[in-house]
Amino acid sequence: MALLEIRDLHLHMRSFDGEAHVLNGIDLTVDRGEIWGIVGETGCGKSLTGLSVSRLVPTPPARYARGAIRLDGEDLLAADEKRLRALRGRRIGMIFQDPTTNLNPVFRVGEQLLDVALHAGRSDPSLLGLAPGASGRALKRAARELSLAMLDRVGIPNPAARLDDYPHQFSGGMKQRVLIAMALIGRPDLLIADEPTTALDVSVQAQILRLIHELVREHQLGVMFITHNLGVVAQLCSHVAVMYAGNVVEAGPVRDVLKSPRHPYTNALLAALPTAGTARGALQGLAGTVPSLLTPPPGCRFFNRCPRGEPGCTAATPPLVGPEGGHRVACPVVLR
Amino acid sequence: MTDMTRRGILAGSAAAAALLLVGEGAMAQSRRILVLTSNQDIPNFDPHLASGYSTAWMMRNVYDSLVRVEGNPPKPAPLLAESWTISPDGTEYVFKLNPAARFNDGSPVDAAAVVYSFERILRLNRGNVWMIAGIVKPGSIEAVDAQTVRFRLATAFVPFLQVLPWIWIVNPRQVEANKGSDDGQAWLRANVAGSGAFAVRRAEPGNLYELERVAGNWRQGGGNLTGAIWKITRETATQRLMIQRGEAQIALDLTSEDMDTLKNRPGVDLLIEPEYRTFQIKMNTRHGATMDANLRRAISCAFNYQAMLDVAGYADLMTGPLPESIDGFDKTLQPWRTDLARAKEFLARSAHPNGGIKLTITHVSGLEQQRRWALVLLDSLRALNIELEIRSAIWPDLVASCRSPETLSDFFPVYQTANYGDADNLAYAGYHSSRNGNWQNPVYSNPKVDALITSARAEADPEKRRALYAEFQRTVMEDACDIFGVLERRKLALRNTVKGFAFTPVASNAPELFPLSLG
Amino acid sequence: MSERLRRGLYRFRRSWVSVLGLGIVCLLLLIAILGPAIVPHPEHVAGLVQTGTRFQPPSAAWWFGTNEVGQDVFSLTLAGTRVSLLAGMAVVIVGAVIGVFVGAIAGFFGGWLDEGLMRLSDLMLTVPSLILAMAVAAALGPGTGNMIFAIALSWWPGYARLVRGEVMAKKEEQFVTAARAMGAGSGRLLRRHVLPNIVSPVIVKMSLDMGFAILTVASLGFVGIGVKPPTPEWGSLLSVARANMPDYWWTAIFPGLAIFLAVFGFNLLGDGLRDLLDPKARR
Amino acid sequence: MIRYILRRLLLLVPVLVGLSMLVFTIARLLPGDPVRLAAGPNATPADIASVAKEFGLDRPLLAQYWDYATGLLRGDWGVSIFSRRPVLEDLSTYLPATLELVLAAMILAVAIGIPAGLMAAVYRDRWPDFLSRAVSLGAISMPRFFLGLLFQLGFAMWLGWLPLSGRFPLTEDPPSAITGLLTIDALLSGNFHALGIALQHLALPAIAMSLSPLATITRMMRASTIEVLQQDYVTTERALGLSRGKILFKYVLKNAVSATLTVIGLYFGWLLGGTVLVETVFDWPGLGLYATQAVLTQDFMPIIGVTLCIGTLFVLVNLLVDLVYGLLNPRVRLR
Repeated sequence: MALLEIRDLHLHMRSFDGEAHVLNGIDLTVDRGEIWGIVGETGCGKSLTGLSVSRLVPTPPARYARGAIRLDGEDLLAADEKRLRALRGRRIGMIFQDPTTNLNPVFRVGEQLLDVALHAGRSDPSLLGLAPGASGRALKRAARELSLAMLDRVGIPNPAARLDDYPHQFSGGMKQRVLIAMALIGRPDLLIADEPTTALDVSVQAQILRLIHELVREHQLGVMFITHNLGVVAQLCSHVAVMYAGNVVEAGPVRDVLKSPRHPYTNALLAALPTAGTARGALQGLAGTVPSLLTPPPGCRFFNRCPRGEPGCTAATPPLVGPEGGHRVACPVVLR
Repeated sequence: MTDMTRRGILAGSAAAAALLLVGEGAMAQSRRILVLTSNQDIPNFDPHLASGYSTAWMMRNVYDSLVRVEGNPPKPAPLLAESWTISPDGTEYVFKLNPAARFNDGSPVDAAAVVYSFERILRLNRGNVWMIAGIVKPGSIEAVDAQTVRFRLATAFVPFLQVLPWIWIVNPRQVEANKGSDDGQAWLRANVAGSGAFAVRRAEPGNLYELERVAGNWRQGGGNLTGAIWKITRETATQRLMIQRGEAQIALDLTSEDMDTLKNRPGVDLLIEPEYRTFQIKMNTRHGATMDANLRRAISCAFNYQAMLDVAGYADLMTGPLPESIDGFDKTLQPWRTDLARAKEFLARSAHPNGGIKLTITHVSGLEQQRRWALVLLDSLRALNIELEIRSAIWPDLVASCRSPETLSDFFPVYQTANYGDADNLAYAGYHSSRNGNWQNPVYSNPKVDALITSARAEADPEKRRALYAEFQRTVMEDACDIFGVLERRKLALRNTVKGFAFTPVASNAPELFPLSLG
Repeated sequence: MSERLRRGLYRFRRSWVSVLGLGIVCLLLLIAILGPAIVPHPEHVAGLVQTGTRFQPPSAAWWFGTNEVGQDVFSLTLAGTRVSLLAGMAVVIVGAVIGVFVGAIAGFFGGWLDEGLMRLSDLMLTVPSLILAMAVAAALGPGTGNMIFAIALSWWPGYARLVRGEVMAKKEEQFVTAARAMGAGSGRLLRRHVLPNIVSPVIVKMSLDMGFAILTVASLGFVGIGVKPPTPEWGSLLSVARANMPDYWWTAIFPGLAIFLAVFGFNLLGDGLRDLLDPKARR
Repeated sequence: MIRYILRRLLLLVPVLVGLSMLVFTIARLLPGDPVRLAAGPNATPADIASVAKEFGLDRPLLAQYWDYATGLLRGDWGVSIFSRRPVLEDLSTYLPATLELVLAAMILAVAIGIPAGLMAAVYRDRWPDFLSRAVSLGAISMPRFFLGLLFQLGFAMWLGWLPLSGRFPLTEDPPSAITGLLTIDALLSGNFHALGIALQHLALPAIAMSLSPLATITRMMRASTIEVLQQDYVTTERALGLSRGKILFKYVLKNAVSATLTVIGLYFGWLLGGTVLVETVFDWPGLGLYATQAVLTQDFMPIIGVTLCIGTLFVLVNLLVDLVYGLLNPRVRLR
């Protein structure tokens, strides 16, 4: 059984102007040890997909119209808040984009870490090396030790001294390390990382990526790594899914997809990437704009910008086609 | 210095409070405290600066004077002075002091103390000094022996005994010991150096003053009160509710409506009595349209006296400048009464035969009764096609406006309370031109009236005096210098537990505590 | 119509409380304008004393009863609308004008002028405004004008700070720099380019302040400082009627309710207007 | 920290100088003639001149101010021209009553307003939110003096549950004066009977006073909670499984309260000067009543004194608020 399965996920979002079809049938499977890069431009729905797994998209205004999200076979869309809470932090860890805004500024780092560790430890005392039914004090002491160890693991120097520091006393990279520690302290099986390096300096980015890579290896995690940076994907990920306007248009092992992209959108994305050989001024871009998600055109949503579009493309949303676990494309034209 | 003593009082009461907590129930039983509610503060405890009835209340209970006043009509009665003699020409008064009289520090109240006190009030020249100003001159009082004081008056002054209750005797030793640079004013402001049956126990300015019976006071007997509280309650409605709920025993400033509401309430006695408290609307006889006597007469005829009486409630219309009950009132006097035809006749003879002018009235802000009467005047003047602008001002501003005819409004409503039961009080203060520039008589000046008042105050023969006052009243009426308004009755509400209260038409809102009991 | 305004209007209409506020304010304005023409007893408002019918309880003949001199409380309360609304508006307008002037000067010229004016407005904010207004109004004597002046004296600092902030922000914006480069004088710049941009926050603040201004006017009246009689003003009506409680409660209740209604209406409307004109303030 | 406090206290000096100059100037520029009143109804022009001289009112404005300012430093806040009592002495009598009233009102407002605002934000755009919005707008719109009158009418006159006015029963002695705040004095001296009585007297005026700060705190708290709820760290906290209660009452509350704190401080200062009407209605012997009497007699020294006293407290309360803000908010360094 796959760790995470997203099947035909449709998410509608009500707004002042009407209801937007922001996710339009997402299909994705993540297994333990796999690092999935989710790429796409801003607004394509990649972050919402990540948040949906933790069920953090507020409903209302959002509404899951169709589909399923299964974690080890358990349907998360059907789970109640209590069950979800037991999963969050414990089975699913999350890291977000901006480390400065994701730590609560008025609490000590140690306290925030401790609360997450306690939450995880309560649902599974063995995490803290305790037997079930351990006393609250023992729980607290163990949680503190685990926090220290975790900080040490993510590379915070002199962690004991820094537990009592406030977030603003850390640098951006260090904050992100703390957040990673928080996300992994409950030993989750699935890590959702939403652009965790975008807000960091390039040199720090590399350190953080290395850290994530190590930790994934160590814990055999399944990862959804959401980014718009194809370079990072190439470095870190084992698999990649390319999203456009609420659809996964191409997915598969990272080598296959990046080496031999098939979907016109993936092609355009890769072509827009400057390489050492690109001549000055030859930067490529796509003409046209993303269609309105309020009144999406029928059929393929890339149609209006697609260089290879055909009249038949507007008939129905093209499904992902290809071998399970292999390179799959949602474009009948290129498949033909 | 003064801070310390004030704090001393507070600390003393705090200690007393701590004691009280021990045996609260038992002690509360033996305490009989009378609560009076009034809207006036007692700003200063110096008896020689005192003015206003609230201060008078405290002074007459913590200090003693040569004579006191009692009965209805009011008569002088012995207090510190056991007896007195008056020379035939009325200029020399000799008082024999009660040898038992002691200040509360144990020293005797002797003639020297009396001289000292009169000299001090004359020196300070404030407070009640106006009652004896020009009559008693500095240096004219003589301590004949320890028990005898002789006053040589500068001029004969028939009501001299009537004003004496309001000049209090201080303990010279205590005042001299705390004299400072201001004749003891700073010390006496918050301390008492008297021989009265009561002493200050608690003082919370703006809120309440508590007096307690002095254990070893020279006057023994009287009522059973152990203390009294002067509670400052600014709203008359609240005063009424406090009486209703039994939280207070005497309410001093009730309105007629309050009295009506309290009627037939169990446990409440109402007292509605005529008093020498006159209300007039003075007209500016020296400036503007009201200089015209015919216009004034027209207004006097147009005024709606009945409406005035209606909104006043418990009151009587005045006939002229003097109350009917006072000796010297002329019973044959023809009052001004509402008569529109006559008003129009007078108006026709004035400089504004068709009206069409605008006059102003300025009343004391916050005095509800005055506001209502201003509304009545506004309504009355409309019949003469005269517009009225109603202004209100605080009392100091009104007093300031009295300084010259130019600053005074066309109409100036004013209450006069007789401090002593003699026609001279109201006549001299209200109509003698020497008082011009003063709120009691800002502008009115008639040499004939002046002469009448001056001769009357020195006239010892009652019949001749009455004739002089009759002439005075007719002249003033003819001048129509005032709209002679109402004589408001004194309205007091008492819980029926209060015993020993005897009404006197002088300062009845500042009752003596000595005779009172709580049953 | 701009997108922002359209969204704002939509939100305004959707919020029934704002619409209710608008309704109350319109009603009050109508009463204030028609005023003496619609009251059943205009002669009472002008000061007629009718001592025969004192303290009549509310009935079909006297909807709100009669007061201590026999005047119709309904007429007085209705007529009081004009006084309270006008005085409230005047306070806000005078306060806003002074504040905008001070704030614009401080923000635009900066330097010691700014420093001085802002310190002054900080000081004014520490002064207990009601006590100051009472003291000034009492010293100047009763009268609507004096009262308005006394209240407005401590009303402007809020506007000065608001306008100063906006002016500082706007004057750096490109179009002003551009206009200055083209040689426009300071005064012209303020008038043509800066001030038009601060109109909407100032209007929002004014509408939010209206209720409070009416309340302050009534407060002064209640303490017994304020308009000249017989001008019917709600606060003074209530103040006089206090002595009639609890037996003649109607003389107090109706003017009090009128104050509440007016302040409530303006607060609701102000809240709605803020959403309409200043969406970022809504959270 | 201590250096910060000292520095802030030092900054108080120019504020007070400015404030005293401002109020002094306004007071002296106004028309009105308190001297005449002080001199008494029968004063001659010579008496008036002597009173004016006694109070220094015949001297140039600047000289008068200089005398006043130097007097302030010596603890001489001037003398009431009406009662001739020293202003400072009066202030020390009246201030505790006002402080007690304002403190009680603020405690009520904070204790109810903060949870109410939090709840309104959590149930945003649902009925608890609409209810709290309507109630708080109503509360802001209700004139305090009218509400006070209604309270008196209902709870004191008709139902008779609570006392009509005042601070303490007349014929009983208040608990021994330690702080001057009767409830606290009663607690300190262990006199629970007196505490009960004092609280009964405090209840109606304090509730009447508390409504508008309550409404404002609720609205501020709602706004800041909504803002905090939209912060990234709240999403992180949720994503890591922290319970709703823990997020709300620990992580969100502290952030939202520190944003609301400024309003609480401002309101506290504002209430000190805003007790006038409630004190008038309930006959509460505090600064407001004192100021009203002074205003009505145009007795300027007490007015200036009250203004300075409230101004000082205002600045001190704001200093306190800044300190608490610093404690709640580690990013703020108090230096």
